[in-house]
Amino acid sequence: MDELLKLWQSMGIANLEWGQALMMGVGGLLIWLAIARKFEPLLLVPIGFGALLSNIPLAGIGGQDGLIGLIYSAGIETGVFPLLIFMGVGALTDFSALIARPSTLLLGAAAQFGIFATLIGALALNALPGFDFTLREAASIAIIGGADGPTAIFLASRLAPDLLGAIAVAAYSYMALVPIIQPPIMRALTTREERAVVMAQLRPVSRLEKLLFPLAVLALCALLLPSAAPLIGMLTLGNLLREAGVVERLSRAAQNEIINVVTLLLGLAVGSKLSADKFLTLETLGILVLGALAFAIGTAAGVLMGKLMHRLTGGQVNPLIGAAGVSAVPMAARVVNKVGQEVDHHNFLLMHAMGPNVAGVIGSAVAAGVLLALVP
Amino acid sequence: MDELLKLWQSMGIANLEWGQALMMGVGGLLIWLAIARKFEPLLLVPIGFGALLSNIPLAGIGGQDGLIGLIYSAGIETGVFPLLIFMGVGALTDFSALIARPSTLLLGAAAQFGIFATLIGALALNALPGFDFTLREAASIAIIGGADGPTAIFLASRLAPDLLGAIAVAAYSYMALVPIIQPPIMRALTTREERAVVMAQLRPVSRLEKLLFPLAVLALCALLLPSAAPLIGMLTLGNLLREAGVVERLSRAAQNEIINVVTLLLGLAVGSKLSADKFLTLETLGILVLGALAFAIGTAAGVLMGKLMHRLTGGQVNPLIGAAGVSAVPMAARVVNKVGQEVDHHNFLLMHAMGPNVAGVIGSAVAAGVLLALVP
Amino acid sequence: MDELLKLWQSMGIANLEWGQALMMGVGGLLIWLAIARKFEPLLLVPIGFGALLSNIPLAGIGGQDGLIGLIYSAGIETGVFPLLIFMGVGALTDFSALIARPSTLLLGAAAQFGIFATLIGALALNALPGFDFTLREAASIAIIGGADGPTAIFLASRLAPDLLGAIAVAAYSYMALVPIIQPPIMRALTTREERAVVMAQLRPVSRLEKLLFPLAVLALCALLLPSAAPLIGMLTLGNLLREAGVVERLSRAAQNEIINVVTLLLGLAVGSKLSADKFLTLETLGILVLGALAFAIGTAAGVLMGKLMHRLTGGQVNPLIGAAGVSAVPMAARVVNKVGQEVDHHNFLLMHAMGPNVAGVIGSAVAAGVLLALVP
Amino acid sequence: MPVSDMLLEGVRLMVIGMGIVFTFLLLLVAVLRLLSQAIQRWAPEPPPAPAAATGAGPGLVQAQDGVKAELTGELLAVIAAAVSRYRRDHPPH
Amino acid sequence: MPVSDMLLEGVRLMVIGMGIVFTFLLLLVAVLRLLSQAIQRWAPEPPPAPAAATGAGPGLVQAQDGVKAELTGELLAVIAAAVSRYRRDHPPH
Amino acid sequence: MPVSDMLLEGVRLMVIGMGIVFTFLLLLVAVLRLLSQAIQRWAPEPPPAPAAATGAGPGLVQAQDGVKAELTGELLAVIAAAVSRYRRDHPPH
Ligand code: NA
Ligand code: NA
Ligand code: NA
Repeated sequence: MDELLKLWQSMGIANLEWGQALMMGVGGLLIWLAIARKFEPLLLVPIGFGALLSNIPLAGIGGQDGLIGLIYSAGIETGVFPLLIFMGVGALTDFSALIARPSTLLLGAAAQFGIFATLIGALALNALPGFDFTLREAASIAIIGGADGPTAIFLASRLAPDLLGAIAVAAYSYMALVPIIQPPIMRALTTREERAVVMAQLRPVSRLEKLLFPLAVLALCALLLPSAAPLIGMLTLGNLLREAGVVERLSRAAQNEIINVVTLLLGLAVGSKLSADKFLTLETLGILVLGALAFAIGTAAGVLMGKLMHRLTGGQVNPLIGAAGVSAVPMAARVVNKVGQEVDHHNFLLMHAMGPNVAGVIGSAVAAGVLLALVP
Repeated sequence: MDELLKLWQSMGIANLEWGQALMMGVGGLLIWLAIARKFEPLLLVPIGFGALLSNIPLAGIGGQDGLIGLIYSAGIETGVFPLLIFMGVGALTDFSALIARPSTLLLGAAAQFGIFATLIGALALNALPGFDFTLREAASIAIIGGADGPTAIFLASRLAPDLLGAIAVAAYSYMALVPIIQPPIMRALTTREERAVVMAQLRPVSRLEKLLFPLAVLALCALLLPSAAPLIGMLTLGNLLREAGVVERLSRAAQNEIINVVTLLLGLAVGSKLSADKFLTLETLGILVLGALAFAIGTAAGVLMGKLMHRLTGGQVNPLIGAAGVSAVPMAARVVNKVGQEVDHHNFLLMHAMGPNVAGVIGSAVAAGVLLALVP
Repeated sequence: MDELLKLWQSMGIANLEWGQALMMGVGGLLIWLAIARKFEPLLLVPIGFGALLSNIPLAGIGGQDGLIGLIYSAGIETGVFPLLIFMGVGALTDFSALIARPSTLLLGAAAQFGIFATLIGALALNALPGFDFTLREAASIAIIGGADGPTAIFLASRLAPDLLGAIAVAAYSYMALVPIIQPPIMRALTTREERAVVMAQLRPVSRLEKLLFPLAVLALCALLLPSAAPLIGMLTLGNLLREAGVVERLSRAAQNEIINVVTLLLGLAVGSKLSADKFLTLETLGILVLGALAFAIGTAAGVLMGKLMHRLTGGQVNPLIGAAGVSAVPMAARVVNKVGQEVDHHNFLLMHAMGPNVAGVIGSAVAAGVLLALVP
Repeated sequence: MPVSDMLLEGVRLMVIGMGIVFTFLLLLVAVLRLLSQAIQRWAPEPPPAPAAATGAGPGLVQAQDGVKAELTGELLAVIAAAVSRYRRDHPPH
Repeated sequence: MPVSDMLLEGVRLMVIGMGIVFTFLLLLVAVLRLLSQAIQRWAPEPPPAPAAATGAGPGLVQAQDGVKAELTGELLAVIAAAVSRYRRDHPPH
Repeated sequence: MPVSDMLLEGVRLMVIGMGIVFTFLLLLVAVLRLLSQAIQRWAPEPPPAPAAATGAGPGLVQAQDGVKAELTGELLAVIAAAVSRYRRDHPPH
């Protein structure tokens, strides 16, 4: 009898807390969204599975000596994983569209307004009972508006590791929801004529320009904003490997082996932060609301800047491409193309939206650097 | 003269102990078995080479600051390597045959009897002079009967790291010897008629079933046997990546980059445990004998359970497929096919044996969880 | 105003020391050499970029908690990275030409004279004011003459980590300059007749010979020179994986995933040692001069040994192939081929030069072992 | 602990251990049966071609298959090129 | 810190932050313009075929896509070459 | 340590060092010769095609070359198949 009791007590079901059960449900939900709804599956499958594994009672997989706990401390606490992923993003990204039309960088700048508006929103939430975000936490939540996963994880792991799980989940979920969040805002802020603007074809970009681009970005970052240097540095390293043309082996390693392996491990480690006491809180609800807000404001700011450029250029710029400035590469650019084609079926905005889209990646890395530098 | 003496003293040959020389011989033997006899070469080549390197006098490659010592403490002491390999096994394994005929799980359960019989055998050996296995050591030796390399290494690294070298070598050697160990037992326990049974074709399995399978296994493990969760968790993670269909990059990383690199490093690290004082002992002889016993008993138990199912199903089950329940994927299933074809050349049992074979992988991971939970 | 001052003080440009700016110039120069002049790009692009990142003021990327600092302490301080690269080199190298004509090992031995002559040169430099190399530092500088990157980095990380940056840069730069450094020396030391010697075709090499070759090299190393065992051990492991024929997965992992990823990370980490206070010194100038000397002397010694073999074999050996003994695989062998074809357009020396070339790799690993054993 | 006590402990472990192993895998049998019935009732799938579906064959799929698939595209092009080159060299008389 | 102070701090961060973001990216616009002018003056490149040069298309090329794209390009070239060679050698009679 | 002593130490290192390097590689020459003689006596191998056997060419085989080699073989087969299919379908008139 005593034996059986001990046996029962060693079972998971006898030790399962309701919070763990709920979080395993959240993990399952993320996996379902990823597989059935194709919500950023490369991240949400590992995050969801990490949540499942880390919430198994007694197993301690997410604990200090557990597999995922070890991965977390080796890869996320140190900041290594998001930076390696950023290198892979650089190696996978073609910046030609941006180099051909540098002015689209302003769209990538404007869309970061979502970040700072959300920062104020998070601080304002503190007026409600139950919310008590510190400045560091508010900044980490705000970065969701950057619409860039590795940047969000990097910043949150520096400023507010406790919120990392909720922030990462919100960032990737809203990135997947871009096709739902953005179009109404884009339509509301633009006229039919504006959306129908056909843009001039992009000029060809020489190999030398592509080669000097990452070095120019890095130089500016080093001179002005060293706090963004880890992110910008790895992004430009990856891009230089891509464009150098003489280091195919390294470029392939950054684009495949490294980014794939690190994405898997990073997802599992992020998932281990989805524990009931950290996630099933009022704050998480606030983070989800603020995240949606951040995306919406960022989109709006991008479109409005697009309208400004539309005016200043005498109608040469289709303001829709401003929406791609939030980053969320390449989803946001595809959304721009789709909304543009609602008006004119023969108007291909995809290539024009890629400029602001990759500008948004640089923009949110710069914004992250600003937050790292200014938030005490 | 004095110089020459110092020079001589810095040479390996002047410091070579007979134990090191013998262990280098063992390493060479493993490499020979792997290359000439194709004994599990992916593991035995690195293990053998690890033994060579770690036994070089003065070099200290297997020591605390040596390359292989570092690999050991980073990958095996932490349990990371066998778990990552298990993820790869999950990503490489198609469980369809098991899903189509779940009853074969019972064959995978029965074959684990070899584990527990060997546990008793190891404890019984203590009656002989020179043997003094603790319960933890006996449990680690017993897991050889699971016929699953990463499970054996994971358990031994937790319970009896000193025996890890001998246990890993025994496990992989006997897995390679499956075509020699199993057939006589299979023939002795079955009649010619039983061996000639042609089984009904397996039903098709839907994608959704394949997708839910890893989650169902994980859920059961989480509820009942959390101590098996690291192993079962990584196995099912790998399998979910495989079946999800939306994370090809991660699935490929688990099936290739990760498992290949980790297999190489794990082998080297295991090899560093092949030192004379740990390996050239009476206990190793006992482990080798017990390991053979474990495989034989597991095979017999699987076949006997096969015979039971043969009776209960009115002759629909060919009892030979029970032998595949020991795991040793896919070797044991091939042996079943071959022994079956000795009687009827047109009887293809391979696909029917894959069910119990992959069931054996789950079975031995469950058994490992039981041992981790119950052995103090 | 105060705000603006604080902002200014957080900028890179306000904190940029002239040394950092110069070192970023050096990094840029290395990248330019790598991309525009194809100077060992796989190493010099990451090293140059590592120098850029590590010299960004305030960012601390090369510091203890920075990404590259972490990579350095995990991979170079431990010696893990150069050893893994050496394994990859072994897996990528076909030693057939050496096995077919073992006497070419003597050319690989002779060319190591450059190492020891440079050691004396470095110590002699101490007679000049401003130079104060210890014996360990002199040995680390000397190994540049081995013309083998991972060996140089491994030795320098053991004996003189402060000089690692300068030594690695010198080693890879001179390896890229082999087509400029070697030909004049080769022409000066040989007659036109000697350069025109057509060598007999190499005999076929059996698979068994290729298989036993790495084991024979390792055995000799274990018996005579255990201090070279980490380098020789990993080289022969890689080669055994290649020749075993039964471990394709592991061989591919060593030849691709592992070597590519490690090369990238190693380059970045080496680059972090390019800091102004360590690099912009008189000593670096000395290292660069000594490095050129080392290559020149090694080439000359190889060619002279080639002339000796030419005499002893009655003119069967073309002395040019001795120049390939410095290693610098496969560049030096190509240079031999080219210089040979200046005299006789139909004389293909490439395959004959591969023997001494790969012998040079073994030779410099042996020399590194000697220095590790003898330098206190 | 004397050997006899250890043996007793071993027998205890065997009984409990095999009990748990069987219980676990029996429950898994039940769960899998329920699962496939539920799927067939509520989310039936047009059965795929049996050859592919049994998924039998070797459970350990070698990774290279993906490579082979990618190659097919290239091969088609090569065939096209080869055919056109053949046509060039063998003009209809 | 009371909420109102935090909000003030937030507004301060927004102003400075957006200021830096815009300054940084505006400077980058200027640098890129200077760079392309400098390149066109001192190191002009024979402009590559526009299709390849705009580099537009999706900026984030999935690695497999890259492989596919490279293959496709190569194949197209091969087919085109084969076809044109065929046409050249087989003029319509 | 004065420079002259260091130089002496350097010369000592050179003598011993080159001695060991030569001894080691001379022994390796001997071992390799013995090995190939032993193999030819006790385990002779039907000599493979010389081109492949010299294994000369570049000792550092780039990994891609293997892929290329594999492709070449497969392509040759495919071309052969395409041509023969073409011949079958387009008999000479
Ligand atoms: Na962004
Ligand atoms: Na098993
Ligand atoms: Na050398």
